[in-house]
Amino acid sequence: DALERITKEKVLRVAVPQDFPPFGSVGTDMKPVGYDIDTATLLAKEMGAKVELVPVTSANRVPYLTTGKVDLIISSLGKNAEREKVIDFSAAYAPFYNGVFGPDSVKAETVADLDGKTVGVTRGSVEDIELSKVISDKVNVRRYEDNNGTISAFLSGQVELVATGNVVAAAILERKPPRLPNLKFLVKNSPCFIGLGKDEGPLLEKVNAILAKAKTDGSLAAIAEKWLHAPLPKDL
Amino acid sequence: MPLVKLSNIRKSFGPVEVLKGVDMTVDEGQVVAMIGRSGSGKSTLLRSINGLERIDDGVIEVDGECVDPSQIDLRALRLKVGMVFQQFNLFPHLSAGENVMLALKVVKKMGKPETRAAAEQALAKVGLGHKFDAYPSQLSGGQQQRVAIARSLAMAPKVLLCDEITSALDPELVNEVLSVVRKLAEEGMTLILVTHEMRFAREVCDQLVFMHGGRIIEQGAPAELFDRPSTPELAQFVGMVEAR
Amino acid sequence: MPLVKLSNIRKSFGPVEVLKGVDMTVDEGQVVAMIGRSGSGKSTLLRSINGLERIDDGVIEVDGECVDPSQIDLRALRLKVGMVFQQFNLFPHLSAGENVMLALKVVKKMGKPETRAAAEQALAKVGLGHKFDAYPSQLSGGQQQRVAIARSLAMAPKVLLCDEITSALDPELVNEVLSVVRKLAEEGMTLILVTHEMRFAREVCDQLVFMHGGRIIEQGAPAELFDRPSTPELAQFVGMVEAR
Amino acid sequence: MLEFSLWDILSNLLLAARWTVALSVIAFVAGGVAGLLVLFARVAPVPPLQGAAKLYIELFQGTPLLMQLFIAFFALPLAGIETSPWTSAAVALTLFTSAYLAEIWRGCVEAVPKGQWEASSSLAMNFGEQMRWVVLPQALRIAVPPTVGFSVQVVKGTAVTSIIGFAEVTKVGTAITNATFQPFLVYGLVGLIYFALCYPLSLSAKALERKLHAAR
Amino acid sequence: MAYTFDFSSLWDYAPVLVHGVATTVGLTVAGTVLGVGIGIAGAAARSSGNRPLRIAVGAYVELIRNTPFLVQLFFIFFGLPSLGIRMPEWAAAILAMVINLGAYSTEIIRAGIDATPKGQVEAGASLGMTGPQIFRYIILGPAMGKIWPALSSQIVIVMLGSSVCSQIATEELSFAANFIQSRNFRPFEAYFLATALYLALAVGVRWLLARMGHRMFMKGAARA
Ligand SMILES: Nc1ncnc2c1ncn2[C@@H]1O[C@H](COP(=O)(O)OP(=O)(O)OP(=O)(O)O)[C@@H](O)[C@H]1O
Ligand SMILES: Nc1ncnc2c1ncn2[C@@H]1O[C@H](COP(=O)(O)OP(=O)(O)OP(=O)(O)O)[C@@H](O)[C@H]1O
Ligand SMILES: [Mg+2]
Ligand SMILES: [Mg+2]
Repeated sequence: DALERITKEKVLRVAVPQDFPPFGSVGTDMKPVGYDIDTATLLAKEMGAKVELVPVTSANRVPYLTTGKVDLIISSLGKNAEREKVIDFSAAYAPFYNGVFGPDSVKAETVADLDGKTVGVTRGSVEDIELSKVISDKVNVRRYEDNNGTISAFLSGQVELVATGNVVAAAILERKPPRLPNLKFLVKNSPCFIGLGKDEGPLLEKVNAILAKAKTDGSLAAIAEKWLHAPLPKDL
Repeated sequence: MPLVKLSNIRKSFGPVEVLKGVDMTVDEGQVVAMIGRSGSGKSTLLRSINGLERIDDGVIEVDGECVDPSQIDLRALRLKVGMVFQQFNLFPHLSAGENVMLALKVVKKMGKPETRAAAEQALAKVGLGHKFDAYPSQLSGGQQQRVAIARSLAMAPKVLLCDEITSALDPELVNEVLSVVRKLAEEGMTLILVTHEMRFAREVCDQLVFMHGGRIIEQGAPAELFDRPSTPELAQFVGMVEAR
Repeated sequence: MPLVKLSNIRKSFGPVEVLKGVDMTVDEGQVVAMIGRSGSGKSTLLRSINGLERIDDGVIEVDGECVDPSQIDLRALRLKVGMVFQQFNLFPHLSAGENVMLALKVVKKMGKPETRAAAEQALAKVGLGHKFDAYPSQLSGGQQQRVAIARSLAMAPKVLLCDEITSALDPELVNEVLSVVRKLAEEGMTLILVTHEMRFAREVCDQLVFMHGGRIIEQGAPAELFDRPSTPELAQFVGMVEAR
Repeated sequence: MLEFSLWDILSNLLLAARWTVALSVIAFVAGGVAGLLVLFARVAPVPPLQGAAKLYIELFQGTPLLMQLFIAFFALPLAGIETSPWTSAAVALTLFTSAYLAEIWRGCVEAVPKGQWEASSSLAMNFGEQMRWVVLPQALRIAVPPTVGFSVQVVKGTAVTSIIGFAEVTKVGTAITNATFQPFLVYGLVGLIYFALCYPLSLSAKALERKLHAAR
Repeated sequence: MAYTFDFSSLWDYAPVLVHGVATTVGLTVAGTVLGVGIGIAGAAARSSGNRPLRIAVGAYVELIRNTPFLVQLFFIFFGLPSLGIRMPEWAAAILAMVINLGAYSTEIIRAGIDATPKGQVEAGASLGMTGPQIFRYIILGPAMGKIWPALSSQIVIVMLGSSVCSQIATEELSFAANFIQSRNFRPFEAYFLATALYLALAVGVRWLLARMGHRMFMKGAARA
């Protein structure tokens, strides 16, 4: 039982991103910072444990959980049927609209406009899975191992467009990169959930309880204000 | 009881049978010379006696103990049987003294002072007491071969095997090695020598063994065999050697 | 007009002057033997004639064309001057026939059928018509050297240089090569040979050149020079060679 | 918050280089020890051991280090063996290193003349004693240059561990690239850091080799 | 943790795997042909009389041999676009492999050339052949024969090293494994199968190269 272990050892091991601003990226001291990190810290505090942050990539975060390397995934994780077969999800803790972004020079208003274009996406992310469902095979999808790769590929012009979260694109825009990821269209509203190992009932209850409390007492809203510069959506 | 007794030794390399049933006995203190044409199996037989070649069939008895061909641990045998090679095979990274001391230390587990004393004694016996600290590369071929003899002697074997130990030497260095062997023979060491030095064999050995095609086809006192060979093969071999 | 004319050839290796001003002329059809002690500069002189050694001073004239030491392109010279080496230097990855054809193809740009015909003819001349497809590793030393001669001949040089072409051969193979050279001489080929085969030089050559210390100190008809050497050096050299 | 100066980039990369060095040292030392064991198995006069060692070498030289890492990192836990990026990286690099070193050293052992084995056999030494006292001391001398040369491959091999999230130079390089949008500069610096680590090793391997040849 | 292996789930991804294997093979073939070509040219340059050229090639060789392939790959794919040099990921992968193998094979082939007896060169010169002709027809063949085993090992190393090209989204074999495990969450099966395929490829490539070497370069080699 994971909860038992956490309370006994007083350590909460959380998989967080370090290549996915504003959810998680590195500061000049190489320490992860962002929405997910603050959420993890919040959870740990409520559980009376110390937080141990484990940087992961989109592609490998699920194996981290299924192989027991971490207790939770707080890594802008979207929910889908495939994932629900192998892990459990908490209530949503962050908003996330994924969409297709790119510089103004590239025209793309609907999914159909993607035909013949090169789109970068992070392998195994919700964007990857959702986009793969709706596009035709005329779209040239490049799947990168992690968001570092995806973003680098977009910024260096190796792909014309990038599929990612709206807030991620916003965070990049904020840093005035050489190529601007402006919104083309949104693909899916897929809020972020915390991932847990299967059959960890007590831990799931605990996490959901903490999230519910955080939503009411405004501590989650504070995190949203800080990282997304927007209030927490009502429907979350 | 003979010190070395070989019965029906057989050995093949692949399809080629090199030893075709060899019987031989050597008594304590005997000095035996093995002669024969190149390829007749002399080296193979000698190497079988201390287990460097694993025989296919037959029994080797040394000092009353049997070594049957399937035996795995040859250590006991090798402690009783010393061997000196044509190519000296000194350990190049060790000095003469260390060459002699190595096996005393790691195999016989002798203490340090005894090891040193034994090595000094063995080197003195081959006339190289003063070369204790010299490395093989600093020694002449004849000196290297004498160190090799000392190295075997120090292990106090019951019998010493020598395979053409002078063949790799320049002619002027042959005698210094032969005189060491002669001294050993005089002191009563049991020796089995493969040699092409016929005059030496005649003078020093008690027993001559003539190998031909993987078999011993004549044996006896050297003078006898040389002067009255009873097979045409030996007669031809003697003629050939003396013509040189 | 002489075919080969060397004037005041000088060559040093570092501080050591190996050729100290050599003059020599060879007429068309002449067969010249160069003799002299080891280190006297014979090979260096021979190698200078086709530019394998770049001379420091002097002029080499072959077939009327000058090669001055600063010249870069030696190809024209080398097309006129063939060379056979002590160590055969066959190309190991090519068959005998291909060895002969290679330069015809890439240097003379001959067509395929002519190349093949020329190679077959050259190999036939050295008695190896039947070894066209054999690789060097499948040939004896004598056969390899004959292929090397054929390879040079096929290029139809004006003069052929041979540097101790029998020295690397087993004694029983020397004659097969010498008889090829003898045949070439009889057919009128211009030859310059460095050789230790004095009897051969005497029988086959028109002219003998004796080198000593980087200079030609005697030259003339072989019989004359051998029988009445006019310098003590040649007398000593002849005595030395004949004592062997 | 995310303004990286050139110095920030370089200092972070250099700090990460510590882990590259540490991992290299661990892999090299542990790989050396494991390689020695594999070597013993490979040259021991025991056919099943030889076969096993051959298989081991074939396996780790015949598959990508990346796959070995993935298996050590994601697959071993399924068998109940816990692995952190540290341990997986160390384990995979050790296996990789040991296979190559065992093969390099086998060549050196085989360069020791057969007569040395025979002479020591005749002095009643067993396999272990022969290796320890006669063969290895001689093989060691010729093994030094290629071993130092191979250490370069180990240092470079650590770059692949970035893919399982081990925060060495390459990983930190990718992270900084994403924070600074300066891939040309960052990867250029990363390359230079590796060069600074590896080139001295390459040079000394060459110098050692020359010395060995001169000594012969 | 009780884990039940399920290799059958990989069946659905057979086309992905086939594509991955084909890409890996394609990368290897292209990388080998061009890389060995560069190696031959580089070795020729290193043994030429042109000093600046020799130094330039020497610097290239040392630079490549002392930096990781992954970093070279990142530099080419992510770094070069800053200079306006942009290429698709498969081209970047091939370029990185070619540059990498080119450096190693330069060094390997040069060792073979250095082992050519001087007499061979002199014989060629005496037949009136030019420097390049001597290199092409006399030196190269035997030198390649001598170093073929070493070159073959290096080719296998480069093929295995190509697994990191998945990092720039080249869809080769390890990309296939990663892709599969990100869809079916069965990392062990995916990686195990991919590893087995790599092993088979390595054995196959080595066998093939040995046969090719025998046919191309072992003509006339001494028959023992
Ligand atoms: N390891 C081996 N593998 C295969 N054949 C071998 C081996 N050792 C020896 N032989 C063959 O066995 C035969 C006998 O060899 P052996 O060395 O015993 O002869 P020898 O009488 O000592 O000859 P020599 O006087 O030349 O030393 C020879 O035909 C030899 O070729
Ligand atoms: N490449 C070289 N570098 C330095 N010295 C050389 C070189 N080639 C030849 N020499 C020296 O030049 C001198 C003449 O050499 P050369 O080979 O011409 O003599 P040779 O008359 O052919 O002797 P031999 O009968 O031994 O072949 C010798 O002292 C030799 O050592
Ligand atoms: Mg023998
Ligand atoms: Mg000469």
